[in-house]
Amino acid sequence: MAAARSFLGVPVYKPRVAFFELSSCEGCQLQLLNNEDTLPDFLSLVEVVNFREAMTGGTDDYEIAFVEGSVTRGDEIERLREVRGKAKTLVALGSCACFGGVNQLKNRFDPDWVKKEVYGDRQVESERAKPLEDIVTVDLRILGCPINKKEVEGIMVNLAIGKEIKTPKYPVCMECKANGNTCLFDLGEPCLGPITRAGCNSCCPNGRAGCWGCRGPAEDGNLAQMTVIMERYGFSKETIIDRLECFGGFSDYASQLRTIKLKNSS
Amino acid sequence: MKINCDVNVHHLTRVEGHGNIRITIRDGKLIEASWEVVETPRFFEAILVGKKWDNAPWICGRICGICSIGHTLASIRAIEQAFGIVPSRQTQRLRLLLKHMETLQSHILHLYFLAAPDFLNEGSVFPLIGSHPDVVLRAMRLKKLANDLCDLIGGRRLHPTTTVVGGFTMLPDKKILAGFKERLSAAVDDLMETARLFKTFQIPDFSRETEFVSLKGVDAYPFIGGDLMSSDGVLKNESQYRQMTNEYTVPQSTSKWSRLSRGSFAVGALARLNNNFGLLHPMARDIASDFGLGPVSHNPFMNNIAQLVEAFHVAGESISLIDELIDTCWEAPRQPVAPREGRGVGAVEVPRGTLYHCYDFDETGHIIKCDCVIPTGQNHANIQHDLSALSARYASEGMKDRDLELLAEMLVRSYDPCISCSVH
Amino acid sequence: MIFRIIKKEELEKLFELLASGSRVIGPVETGHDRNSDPIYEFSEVSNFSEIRLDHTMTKLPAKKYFLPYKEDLAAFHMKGRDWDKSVDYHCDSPSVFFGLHACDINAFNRLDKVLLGSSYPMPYYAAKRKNMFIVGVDCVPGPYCFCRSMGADTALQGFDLFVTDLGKTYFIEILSDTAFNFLKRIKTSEPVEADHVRYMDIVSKKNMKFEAHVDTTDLTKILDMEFQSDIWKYWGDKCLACGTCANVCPTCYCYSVEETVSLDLQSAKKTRQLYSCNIIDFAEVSGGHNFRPERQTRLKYRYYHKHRGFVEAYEDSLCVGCGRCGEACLADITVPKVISSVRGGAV
Amino acid sequence: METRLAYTPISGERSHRKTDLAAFESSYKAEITSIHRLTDHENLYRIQIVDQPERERFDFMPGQFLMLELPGIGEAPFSISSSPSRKGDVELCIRKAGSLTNFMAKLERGTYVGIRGPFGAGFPMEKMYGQNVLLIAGGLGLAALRSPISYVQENRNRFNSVDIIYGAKVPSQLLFTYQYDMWRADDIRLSIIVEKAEASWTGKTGLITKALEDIFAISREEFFQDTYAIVCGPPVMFKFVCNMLRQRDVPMQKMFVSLERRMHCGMGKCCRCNVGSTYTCLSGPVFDYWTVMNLKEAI
Ligand SMILES: Cc1cc2nc3c(=O)[nH]c(=O)nc-3n(C[C@H](O)[C@H](O)[C@H](O)COP(=O)(O)OP(=O)(O)OC[C@H]3O[C@@H](n4cnc5c(N)ncnc54)[C@H](O)[C@@H]3O)c2cc1C
Ligand code: SF4
Ligand code: SF4
Ligand code: SF4
Repeated sequence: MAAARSFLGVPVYKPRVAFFELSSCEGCQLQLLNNEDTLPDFLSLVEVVNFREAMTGGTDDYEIAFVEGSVTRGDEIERLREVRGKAKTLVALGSCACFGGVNQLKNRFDPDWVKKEVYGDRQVESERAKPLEDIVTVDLRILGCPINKKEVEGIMVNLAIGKEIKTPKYPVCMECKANGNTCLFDLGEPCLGPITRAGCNSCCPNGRAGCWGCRGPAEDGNLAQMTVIMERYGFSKETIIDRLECFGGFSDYASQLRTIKLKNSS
Repeated sequence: MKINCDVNVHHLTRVEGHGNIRITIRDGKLIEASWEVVETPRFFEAILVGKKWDNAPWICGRICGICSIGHTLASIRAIEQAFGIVPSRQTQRLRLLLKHMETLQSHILHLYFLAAPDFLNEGSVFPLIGSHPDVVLRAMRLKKLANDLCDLIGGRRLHPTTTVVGGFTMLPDKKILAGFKERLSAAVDDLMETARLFKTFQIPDFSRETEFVSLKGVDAYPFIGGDLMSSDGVLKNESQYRQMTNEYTVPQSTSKWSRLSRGSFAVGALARLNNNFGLLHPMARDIASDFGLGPVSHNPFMNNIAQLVEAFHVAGESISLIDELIDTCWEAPRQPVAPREGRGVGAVEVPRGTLYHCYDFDETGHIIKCDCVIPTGQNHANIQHDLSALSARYASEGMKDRDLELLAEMLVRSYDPCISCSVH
Repeated sequence: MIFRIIKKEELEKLFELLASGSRVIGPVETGHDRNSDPIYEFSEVSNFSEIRLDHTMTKLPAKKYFLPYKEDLAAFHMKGRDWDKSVDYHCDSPSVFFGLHACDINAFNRLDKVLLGSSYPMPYYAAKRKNMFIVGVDCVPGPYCFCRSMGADTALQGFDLFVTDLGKTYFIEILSDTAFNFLKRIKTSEPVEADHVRYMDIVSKKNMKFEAHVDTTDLTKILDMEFQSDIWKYWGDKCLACGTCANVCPTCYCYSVEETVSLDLQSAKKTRQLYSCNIIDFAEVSGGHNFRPERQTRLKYRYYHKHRGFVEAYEDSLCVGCGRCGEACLADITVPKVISSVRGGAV
Repeated sequence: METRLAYTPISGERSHRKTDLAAFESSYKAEITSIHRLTDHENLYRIQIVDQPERERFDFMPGQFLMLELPGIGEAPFSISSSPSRKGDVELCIRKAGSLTNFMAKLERGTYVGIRGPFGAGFPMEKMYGQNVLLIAGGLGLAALRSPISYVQENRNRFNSVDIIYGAKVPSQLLFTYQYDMWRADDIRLSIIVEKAEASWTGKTGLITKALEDIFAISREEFFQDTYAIVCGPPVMFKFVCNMLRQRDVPMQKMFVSLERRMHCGMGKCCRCNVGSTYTCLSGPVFDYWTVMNLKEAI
């Protein structure tokens, strides 16, 4: 079956893929197994050669490496470099890999204090949490905390047939409106939808929960105006920063905001 | 006869997170058997310091990708305890149903994807798609049912979105909810098939006297909140969880370890079942007796079966929960939250055992101190002790390296460890 | 036009008659906003009591029922180098729209001009549009409404019947023979002089209630003259480029097309997605060149298309003054404010 | 008396009349009958409508475009690059630029594609009878010019003097090199210019405007009043060229350019190609320069 496949006469590429994880909750990988309906079709598109969370006996001969998690320790840097060296395509899987994810929240503290707070006097090794891009070249980013399985499936299809991969440039609001949701600002809830890159099908607003920006900034997102709006709707500077800094996608802007005084900041 | 043996498993597969097994046997004598946890710490407890209460469930859910719902609920419970919020019955029922579906999906994932390949002599579930398609499809069906219901109640199967302090941001559509009843009933048949499959597996016969810790059920098999108990007779209040867990650090692990009356104790499906057997759904009890599983079983490999039994329990109980929810006249989805100074503890039985979140708040509801104790963390010491005992028992029998390795791996896997979560 | 008077309870009977054979879509209350005001949306209803005839502006127009945000234009079944294409217009039964305000009815009328009246009429729209039975209902203008300025405060066509609340009775305008035939099955009476007077009175009272206005005199020329105005930058700086204004607009119809392949590679589909000219890549072409890279030029384009280009082509503005975009815009960019600033050269 | 609402079905039969509802998503199935590599980036595809009567009926004007669809991959506008006398057996010169075009480059002969169209307004060739014609192309612009060139070739005696001025960045990017001699043989003056010479290049180097100046130098003043110009290429290029022509008194209404915008429907519905409030797909892509100058944001 595998060899004969083609699309419009163009042979379908069945890549040998491997999955790796650095500092993360491994949820993004799990999300792949969570595609129960389509898992067999999904697996027929790729040859999984390394997936520690689900299989024993992997090999190091792969073309595409999906790396989940952020880099927080020296041995992870080494592992990442090694994977980069072997993979033709390196995919950053999820917000931790793309932006540092929730892990990077510790970067706002003195690293020694962080270690002491959790481990007391026991020595542990840990560095600033970094996205993969800080260490190696990343070929493709799959955003989200966790990743959206539909989106990943689309990406896998495109990889297989050799079609370019595109993520929406517009913000979550586009999907939110299309889903017929009531705007959370109308309900008195903060939401980063207007500046966050779409692709999650406005997952959180669909459940009447505001967006926390896990997919990072939309192209041309108007961050300054977003801050003005959050203020106008009565949200404190702290709330704005909490959301902006949560997944690391807006961390520069968030730290910039920390130094600016907003009108109703507490 | 071979009496020297070296097992060295670097980054054990088919478990969540990173752990190593090392066993050295010389002349039939066990020199070393160790379970090392090498996961990188993510410092969640520090991350939360200074954050306002509403960040905690959202961030803490990210401790674990498998039991994110359990973490979110434990976090919410800790905050509600601290602020003196008592969730409405509607909220409690919805949370329990959500929790049950996480338990179901996690147990199925473990039974079929992580444990079964060992018994079917495969490296993973992937080749089973070709060789045992019916088995895989059944697993998918069960997992999908659980996940779909998580989507409906929690907004998303992984890292739920609707679960908040005080209740939910949105309530499920009753019509859709009702539709799940049928699927759950059908799932019971699939679970029966699962039981039949596991009946064919040879569960290793190995026991070691163990102390089992879990929540103590009163009128129901316990999942969210309540008193804590051990099979050695310790009984504590939820807020005294630290006297139950007694965490300490060890050099061989970035996860902290725990102990209670003995050198170690176990949490998880087997512990819950040992401690609360009488409260199981009748259907689940039948299955347990079918497998000869009753309180108190000291065979760690039976944790797999305990998970299977619990799968029956949650499926059965969920059907009644749905009935009750459909008959409820929806009230407001969430209560208002008024932060106050104080400490709150949330204990939740997640698939792998008792999970605790504990926060100290200042009067504005900002976190001063945070502590999360993860089930796998509590199990590490017990895994170590089991591993030593198992290796010692087979040391003199002259087992092949590969056989001992497999058995040791199976032992660790039977705990269904969630390592990255234990390190967090 | 034919007029009738019906007792209030007769309307429910009419509803039942209409609902017995068709799907009914009407305004319902879905909850309350942060100021405890009710939120209205169009939704499928099965019971007359769900419908809120006194609704103020719904957050979203009934657009999803006639111009779905996402719609498959074609499906393909792949056969090696060959394929079969199938097209479905996604409408297999008529729908009743019960309780549309005049602005929303006029939105149909104006959309019809481009989607039905011009060359290459759009069958996906036509299929739904030609299978609508529309019951209009009178309204009280809210703070964002400026339909009167856009000549859309009364509907003269594009509905089957229109209901105005006279207090104790309803005044009914009948436009289609289908409506006429349905009305034969409930109790109606001929309006008397007093009814007409009361009707006119209600209309003129409504006219005085508008708080928002747009001066459209010579607007097309003024927009041309102010094409280079700095005022656009002011609004462009505020704009989030979020597309919400277009998505809540009953007349915005711009779209994007995406083709996707199924996971088993056996089929493919072509999907139309409503887009917004305020989105960054609206005018981007391959190779990355963007004809409208700045927010201000995109926002300006939206105003040009609605208030100038469309007027030129179809003698009507593509804005009916429903006020939704201004209400929904988090950046508080409203049509009356933008137009008056363009006219005045300052905010 | 009717008891329920009547359903009005919308017929989905195939039609290609502009006013017919069925015209909207109705495409011709066409086969790629040959692929000819022109440069590293451009291929010439010969695409033949499968159904013979449909093929005969497919009628277009030089300058019109069609929408080419690869199921599951995408759909995009392309100028028809062949002679209108060839009807539904068209040639498209396609540059690899994005998802559809890159995929296109992987296809083999015998693959089926969908085409819709022809769309847009073409060049008013008949108005140019008896006049001088200047055909000026930069880069890929020659793809759109090739159709009017064929038209002129086939009706050579109807036109007065004919010039083609064609510029590219480097010689290896020149398109349709194999046709130059044939054009010359048809009494068409051809001047080719490249910005940067490569080894073995013996022709002119410089910008298109330089080649145009050379033409100016050898032409009499009166020449320009009786001249039509068709200019295809990137906006910067046609802006300069048209300005030069204006200085020589070529009336703006006699200069034609082709505008390229994003397009999804080709039928004035998706709004993506609007320039100001004009639909490029309906009123264009070919515009006279006077109109272009009066369109907001055209260049
Ligand atoms: C009237 C007209 C005639 C054209 N003639 C030719 C030609 O003869 N030869 C040739 O190689 N190219 C031509 N183009 C450009 C060609 O349409 C684009 O290169 C093509 O759309 C790129 O599609 P893609 O999917 O490969 O690129 P992507 O960048 O991946 O494009 C994605 C989508 O964007 C749209 N799009 C992107 N760029 C353009 C563009 N420049 N114009 C219109 N839509 C765009 C398309 O709808 C496409 O589906 C013409 C464009 C127009 C408007
Ligand atoms: S809820 Fe959020 S995403 Fe949705 S429209 Fe409002 S701001 Fe945008
Ligand atoms: S709505 Fe926001 S936080 Fe939620 S999944 Fe989407 S991008 Fe992430
Ligand atoms: S005008 Fe308002 S609603 Fe429209 S795109 Fe800009 S910010 Fe969004």
